[in-house]
Amino acid sequence: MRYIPNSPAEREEMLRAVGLERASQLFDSIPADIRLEKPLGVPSALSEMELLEKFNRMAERNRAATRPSFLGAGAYSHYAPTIIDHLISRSEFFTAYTPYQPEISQGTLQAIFEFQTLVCQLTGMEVANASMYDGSTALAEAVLMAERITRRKRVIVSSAIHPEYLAVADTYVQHYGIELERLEIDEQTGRTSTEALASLDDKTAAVVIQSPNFFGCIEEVAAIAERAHAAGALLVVAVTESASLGLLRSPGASGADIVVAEGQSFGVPLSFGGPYVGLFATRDKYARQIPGRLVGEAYDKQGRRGFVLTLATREQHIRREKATSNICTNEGLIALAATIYMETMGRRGIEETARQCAQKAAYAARRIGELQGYTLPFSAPRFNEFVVRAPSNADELLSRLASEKNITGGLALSRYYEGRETDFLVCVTETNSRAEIDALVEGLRSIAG
Amino acid sequence: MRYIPNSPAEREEMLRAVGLERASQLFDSIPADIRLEKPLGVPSALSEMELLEKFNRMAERNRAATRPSFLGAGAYSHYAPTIIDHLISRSEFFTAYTPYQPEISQGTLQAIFEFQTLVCQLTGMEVANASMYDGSTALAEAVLMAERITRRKRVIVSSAIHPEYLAVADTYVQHYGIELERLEIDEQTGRTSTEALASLDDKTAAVVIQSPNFFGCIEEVAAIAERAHAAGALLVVAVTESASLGLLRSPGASGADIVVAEGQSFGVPLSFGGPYVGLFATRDKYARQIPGRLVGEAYDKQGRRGFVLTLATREQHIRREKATSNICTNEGLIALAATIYMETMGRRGIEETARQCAQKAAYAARRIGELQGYTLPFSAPRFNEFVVRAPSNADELLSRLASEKNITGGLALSRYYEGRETDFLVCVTETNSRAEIDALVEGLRSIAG
Amino acid sequence: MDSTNITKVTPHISHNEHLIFERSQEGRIGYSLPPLDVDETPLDELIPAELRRDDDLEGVPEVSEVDVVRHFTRISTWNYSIDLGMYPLGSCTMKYNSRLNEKVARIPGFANLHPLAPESDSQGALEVIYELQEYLSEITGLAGVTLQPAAGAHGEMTGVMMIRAFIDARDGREASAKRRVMLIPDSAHGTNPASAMLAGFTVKAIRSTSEGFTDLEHLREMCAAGDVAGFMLTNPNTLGLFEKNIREICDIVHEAGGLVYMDGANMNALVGVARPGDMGVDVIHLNLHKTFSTPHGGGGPGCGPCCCTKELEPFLPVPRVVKDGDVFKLDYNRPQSIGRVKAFYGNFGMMVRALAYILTHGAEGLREVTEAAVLNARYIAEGLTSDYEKPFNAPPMHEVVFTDKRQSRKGVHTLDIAKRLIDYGFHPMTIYFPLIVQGAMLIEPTESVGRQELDQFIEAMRSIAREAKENPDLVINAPHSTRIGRLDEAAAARRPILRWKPKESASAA
Amino acid sequence: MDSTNITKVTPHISHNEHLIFERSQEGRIGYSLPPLDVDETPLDELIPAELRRDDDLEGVPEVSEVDVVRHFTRISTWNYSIDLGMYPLGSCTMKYNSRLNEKVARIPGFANLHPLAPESDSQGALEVIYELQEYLSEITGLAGVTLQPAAGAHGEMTGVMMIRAFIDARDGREASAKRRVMLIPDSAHGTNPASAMLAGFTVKAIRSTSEGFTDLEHLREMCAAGDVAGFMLTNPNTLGLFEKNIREICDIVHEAGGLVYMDGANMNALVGVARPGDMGVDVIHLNLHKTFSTPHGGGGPGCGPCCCTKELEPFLPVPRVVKDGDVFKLDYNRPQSIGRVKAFYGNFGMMVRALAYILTHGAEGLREVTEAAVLNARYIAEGLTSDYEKPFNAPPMHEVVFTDKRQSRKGVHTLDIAKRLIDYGFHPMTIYFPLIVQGAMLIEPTESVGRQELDQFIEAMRSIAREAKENPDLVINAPHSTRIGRLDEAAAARRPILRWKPKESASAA
Ligand SMILES: Cc1ncc(COP(=O)(O)O)c(C=O)c1O
Ligand SMILES: Cc1ncc(COP(=O)(O)O)c(C=O)c1O
Repeated sequence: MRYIPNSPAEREEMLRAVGLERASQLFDSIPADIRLEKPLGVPSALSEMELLEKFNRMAERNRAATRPSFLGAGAYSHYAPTIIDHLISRSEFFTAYTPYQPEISQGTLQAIFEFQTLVCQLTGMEVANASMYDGSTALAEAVLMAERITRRKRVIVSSAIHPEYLAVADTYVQHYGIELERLEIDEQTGRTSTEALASLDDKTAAVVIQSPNFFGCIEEVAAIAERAHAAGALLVVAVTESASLGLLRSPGASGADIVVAEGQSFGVPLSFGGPYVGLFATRDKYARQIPGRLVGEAYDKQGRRGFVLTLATREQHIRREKATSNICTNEGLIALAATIYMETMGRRGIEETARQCAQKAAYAARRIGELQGYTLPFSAPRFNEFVVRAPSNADELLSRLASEKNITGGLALSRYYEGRETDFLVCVTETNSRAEIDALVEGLRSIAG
Repeated sequence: MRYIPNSPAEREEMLRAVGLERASQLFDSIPADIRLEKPLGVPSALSEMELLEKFNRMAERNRAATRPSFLGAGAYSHYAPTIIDHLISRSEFFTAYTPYQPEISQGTLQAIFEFQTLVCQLTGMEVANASMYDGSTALAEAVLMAERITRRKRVIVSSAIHPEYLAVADTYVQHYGIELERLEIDEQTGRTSTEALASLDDKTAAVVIQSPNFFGCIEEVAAIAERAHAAGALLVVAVTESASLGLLRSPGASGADIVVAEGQSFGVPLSFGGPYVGLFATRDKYARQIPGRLVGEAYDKQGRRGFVLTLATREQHIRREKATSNICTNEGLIALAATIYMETMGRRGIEETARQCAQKAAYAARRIGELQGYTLPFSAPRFNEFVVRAPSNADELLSRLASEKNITGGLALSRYYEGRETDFLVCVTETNSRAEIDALVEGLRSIAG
Repeated sequence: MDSTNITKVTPHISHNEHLIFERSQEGRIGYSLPPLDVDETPLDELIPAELRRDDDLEGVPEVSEVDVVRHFTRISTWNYSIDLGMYPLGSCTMKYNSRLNEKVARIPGFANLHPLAPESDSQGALEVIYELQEYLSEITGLAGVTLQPAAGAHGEMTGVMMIRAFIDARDGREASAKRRVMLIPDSAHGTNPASAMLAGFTVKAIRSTSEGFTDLEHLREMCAAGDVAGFMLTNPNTLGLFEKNIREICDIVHEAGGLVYMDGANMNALVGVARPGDMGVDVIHLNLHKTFSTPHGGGGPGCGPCCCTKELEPFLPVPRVVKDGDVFKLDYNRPQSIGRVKAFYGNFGMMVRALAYILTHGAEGLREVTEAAVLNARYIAEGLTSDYEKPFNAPPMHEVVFTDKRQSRKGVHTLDIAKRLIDYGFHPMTIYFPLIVQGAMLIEPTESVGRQELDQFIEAMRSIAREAKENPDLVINAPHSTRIGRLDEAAAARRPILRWKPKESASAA
Repeated sequence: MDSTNITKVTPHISHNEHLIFERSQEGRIGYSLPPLDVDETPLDELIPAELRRDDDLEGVPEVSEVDVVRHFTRISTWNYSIDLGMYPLGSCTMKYNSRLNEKVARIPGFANLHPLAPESDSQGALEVIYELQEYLSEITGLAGVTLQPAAGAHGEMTGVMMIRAFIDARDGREASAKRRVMLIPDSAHGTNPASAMLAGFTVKAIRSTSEGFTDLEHLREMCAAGDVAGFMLTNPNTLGLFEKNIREICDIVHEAGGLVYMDGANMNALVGVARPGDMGVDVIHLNLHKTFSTPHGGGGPGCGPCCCTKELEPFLPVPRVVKDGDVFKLDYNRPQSIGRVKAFYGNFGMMVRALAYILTHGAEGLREVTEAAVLNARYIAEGLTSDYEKPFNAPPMHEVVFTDKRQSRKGVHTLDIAKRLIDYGFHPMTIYFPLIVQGAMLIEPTESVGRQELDQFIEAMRSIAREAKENPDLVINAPHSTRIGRLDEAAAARRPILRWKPKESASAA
């Protein structure tokens, strides 16, 4: 086996050296009755050529990967500068472990410190961690953190949050005696209806919203923050489309206490849903309640600056069941990719990307809105996603669009909601050319008509 | 421009710092009348996205790149282990210059030393250089070197050498008063006819052959070596398919004095003909006549081993017009790829690759030979290439095979030879599955019938 | 030659690369985008000013592409990595990360596939997931598999929540409400109790015997209380020893009405040799980023599949990937499921790599790996016994633990030995884990190390043992060969600086 | 801290990586191939034993994939590279190598294309060649272009052979036989005379003036002899100065019946600013691996296109890539061609990269690069004049030359300064070239360096100048910070060891 340096002969010698005759004796401490006597039911080894062939064949069956697409809803096609993959492919980065030994891990540590800083800058917060698994688990951890901080059990969540994020939150909190109360959606604006906020009380740990929300509508974050704070509750803001941070008022500037986001938009491949990276940021005063790893500045005896994992007393390897979270391995390499993205695009590139997304989405929305039989049900301002109400069942319409026009036109909302059979969610980014958008519009027209 | 670190503002400041107002003043030393006053007739800048689109579109028009192929004739499809491209993509290797400063170039220098050693081992020679441009220029340089060593002007070359290699040799020697006399091909065996060797005399600098020759036939190298040496001439052996070195008697062991080879078979992409890498090896006694760079072992004051460019007095930067060659930049990175290939495949892998090539070619030859109307004109033993004589014009037959069966069946010899309109050259390597071979056979059958 | 008393010398420019924010210069550009190709609408008509940023992204770096490439290439040279040498972190299984697997995961058909694309147009991806589930089921001897968890700890949470859901269903909410204790050995990894906590369990510790095994007496005792929902154990345990009484342990727990959770972080000692399912384990998590070689990436991404018995299958997270004829489907209709633990389907990119790992090895290769990994650990154990104290006698499996007992007499502790090892060119072993061993040094070479390098490592450790006797300060002040020395972590935690700030406001950190 | 007097410490394991042959162990395997899928014929029936190897490939290494990856990753860390920092080798134009171009060259449609594939199925590749030819023609202001030469020297040989063929055709073999002198400035690169030699020319040197320009008087004198076939000059010349009399130079040579060859290695100073064709140059070679950023790869591959006037076009090598309607074709029917200089069409992979470079910059970008490159060189010239002697006063273009005159008084020479620069983290400049400048230091920063790094470089050079005065030995014994010190090159050349041999026979090297 080419990944095992020692040859069979060398292994024989080593067996002798440790006083054994047969390799099987290495497992003498395993009771015979539970040893596996037959070979595993796994096919025999494939050579590189055969393996590549097999995977290329499977990849070809993913037809959706290679056609124009207007899917968003928590995973976005953005342009990723070529240098990202080159740099994260340096084995000094991708074959290193969590930086437990700072003297020989400064590359990773400094990169994480830059990541934490960039996340703070974009979210408008004061402190950010080294990453969470993804946006959905970050949101769940934010709810648990709000409970730790406020010692309150009631959490009010917007129904306009990504349905899969809400599902994950339900799973995480189910054994904490936390109830997640849903806030309805205002069918006019597409925003979270703030009426129910009247029920905010001194048992309320937090209000949780997403902006832009699942329907692409930008929430009135600042107003909601005021209401929450008035009741002594925290405001947790989730962002699934981080590209929006280049244009929209940052959650921090709007009064959020905890901001979680999906960082996939920052140069991370769609890869059928993962690995992505969760961004987690909050206020300095809550730093010791943060889940996950934190990197901080430190100095050696000669006063040279370096970076280390810090505030470890929050973490499972020290605090065990009393830790702020059970997370250990996080999304290091993906956080690195996002860091390289943010630094390469930089101040102006992040702004320009957001601007192009908003403009192209506006163009697409206008063109579709003008089509016979199609309407845009929601009035609130949007970033790069919007709901379209079709003249007929959206799911069927989109499958015809895929098979007849080879375009993935968006997401039929019936996947998550009852009573929205004719609605679908369209996402437009800087990667969608005007020609693609026009083809989508034309396709929708011809299929409906 | 994202590749230029200094911003326009920084450049303005720097202009001031050197006492200028406008960038155009940087070129004041260029007479006004020869300055270009209009912008270049080159399209305006493309973004990464646009550039990738353009090149992907062009690449798609290279239909031949993505279908089963039996083309050889100096460029071969062999399997290249994945790690090769990963390792040569480390910027420490591919963004370094020729190792002029040994203290900070030991990575490149040690790799070349290993390359030289491997080339010696495979060719059976005593000394090898750091690489030539490719096999064809290496052959031309070998002829010039033979002239330097023997001070004789007559060179006898086999007509069964790759026609493009012969063309390059003609170009190189034309101003040296060297005449290249052709040895005919024995139409029975497909080997170089040795009769003309009778004309070997004390004016003959060298006999030059290729084995396996252009028609895939293995030459009787040892016998020809004797004849050459008897006349005080050198034997130069060219190898276009280096994979054959894994199975065939090495040229060195057969008596060659200079061996040149195309190293493309060792893990180097076809890339429409280049960059490839020329291997150049000879006897120790001729080391000081070698063209190109040589790396040797050296030690520092503390006796630590290192490697340096050596015997530089042969080279153009010292000897100028008296140098052994004008070559300066060679094929460093490709030599590195070949080195990684030879080490990864290793003793057993190089042998196994050669074995599979020979076996698969034998299978294909047998199957094709059995076809109605097709014959194999040459009787000599072969490695992985062989000539097929078709019932009709080979060029038309192969184009039909391409368009109707989507197979590139080989090379019509009419490209290089008159009177061989029905012959074509077929190459089979370890990358051609039996299914592909059978499809080729079936295709030939159905098109002929 | 001593380079340090040479004025103004930095051994390499890459040694003083600052933070990107310190490199940033207004007006530098590192990106390129095509010009906007639709007619532009005034922003105010799209998004009112009060909803837009007004800070002009102040502070976000402005650098060229060249700056970025040099920045990360330089700082990367400050890292140790598997490709540079042996990385014997116990419990972390730092094995070779195949380039082939990296290539496969980047095939556009996988890398560019949107998770919400129609199932009919994502069959290849679903096939990858399904096929990997099948093999992991075969390897663990357990019927049900989910690949949704993003890492080991996430898999643990998933597994213990399934145990809870199962007991709720079995005993009814009321009765099960009295079963809220999760037993965990004192040698367990910190994520175990933390994960149990997330499922609302109370954690109680089970002692280990002086031989390094689960204390059966103590286990029986605790089980007797009748409030035990389950027992989470690692096997081979974190001391590198196989729990030879595993069958009996499972019986005890099962008889007490509890379930057995196995932490599969150490499966590199078992693949192809023994299967948790055959031992009586009910549910287990695997770390694809350990046993199945997906790269650690400096701290992730991981993938922590959870495998369980038929009985527990109904409780697995949704959606599940199932095969219906020769079509692969997402099955959401699992009423008893604990729900979702992550958006979409987990870290798919890691699944592609792990499947490639399994198929590249094949059945024989997988067992060969296990043998080689255990043999390497044995070889080190043998090589170090004369110089370091081994707290337990049982032969180690894939990793071996030593203590600093002898060295500490001279004031040299595990941390010092670890740092000194850096001077010899090795990454240190896992230190101070497991907690029950004083100054633990947990060494896991994995199968990816050849004999010469193992010998070098043993020689280095022995030499350090000698230094600890003859010249303790040398060890205590190590490392001596790194870009920076030991950092003052205490000070860093006291007044944490967790982000860069522009000079002027730096004080206001 | 001083790590060197610490026993048995290697700063990093990667610092003592041996030769692969020393790592090799019988029976190790690094490759994988599918099983042979055709029925096997006994080898003897295919190839008689006397034509087969009988040495069992003795000595060829046997290592695992992991061995190979560690081996090359480790030794790679011993290299300096552009990505690590400024690489100011004069005349070499070590600019940033775009990753985008690397990616483009690896698109399977290019990388897997066989050079003998039917033209109709290789149109994309032919288009790349044709389009690049067009742009290079526009950039040089010369009508004819061949991309066949593999490097600069190869392009030179091609160019001078074309000159010879042109003169043969113009004057007839007999008359032209008397024109066999190629004039070359004493400041020229060594490849120039060596290439002229390959075309059978006798080389005669033209003096440079004390201002660093071609000596017109000397040129006239030599031309008067009537045997001059041509003049090869580099512009800007190798001193970094633009030959302001270029028009006059061309007239002199032309009037004498010769042609002007320009070595285009320094085109990074001219692209978009001035065109050789407009200066009267007849033929030029370019180095795509310099001006057009294809990676140097530690010594190649390069690509040395040759561009010429309409008059010379018939003599270009075959085949030429031409456009016929919108079909691209290979044209072999060129009776006056000098022939082939290389198999197939040249280093195609480099052409793809260079075209990507040109299209990424666009017209404006190309000129911007030239301005930035010249500005950076000017900035360094300015910064060093107070500490180093500048042999010429004319303002430098893209590179600047200094001498060690002042430092050598203290026994510190150019070589010492270069080695000392390594201690400051920089790759040295080109040294002892051009030969006409005593202890030449030729510095070319290129456009790929930012102001801070330029300032660091200037500061380092100044500091070395101070050290040369105050502590010359420090400089003379440099470098002090590298894995190995200066190597004994004389000894290496005296008894060359050019390959590894197994110990026993090592003596017989
Ligand atoms: C024994 C053990 N259990 C659990 C874990 C947690 O796995 P992860 O880091 O993937 O969450 C680890 C890894 O650190 C471990 O070593
Ligand atoms: C001025 C000059 N001419 C010619 C050459 C030769 O180019 P190449 O090394 O590509 O053959 C070089 C590069 O070394 C050079 O600097």
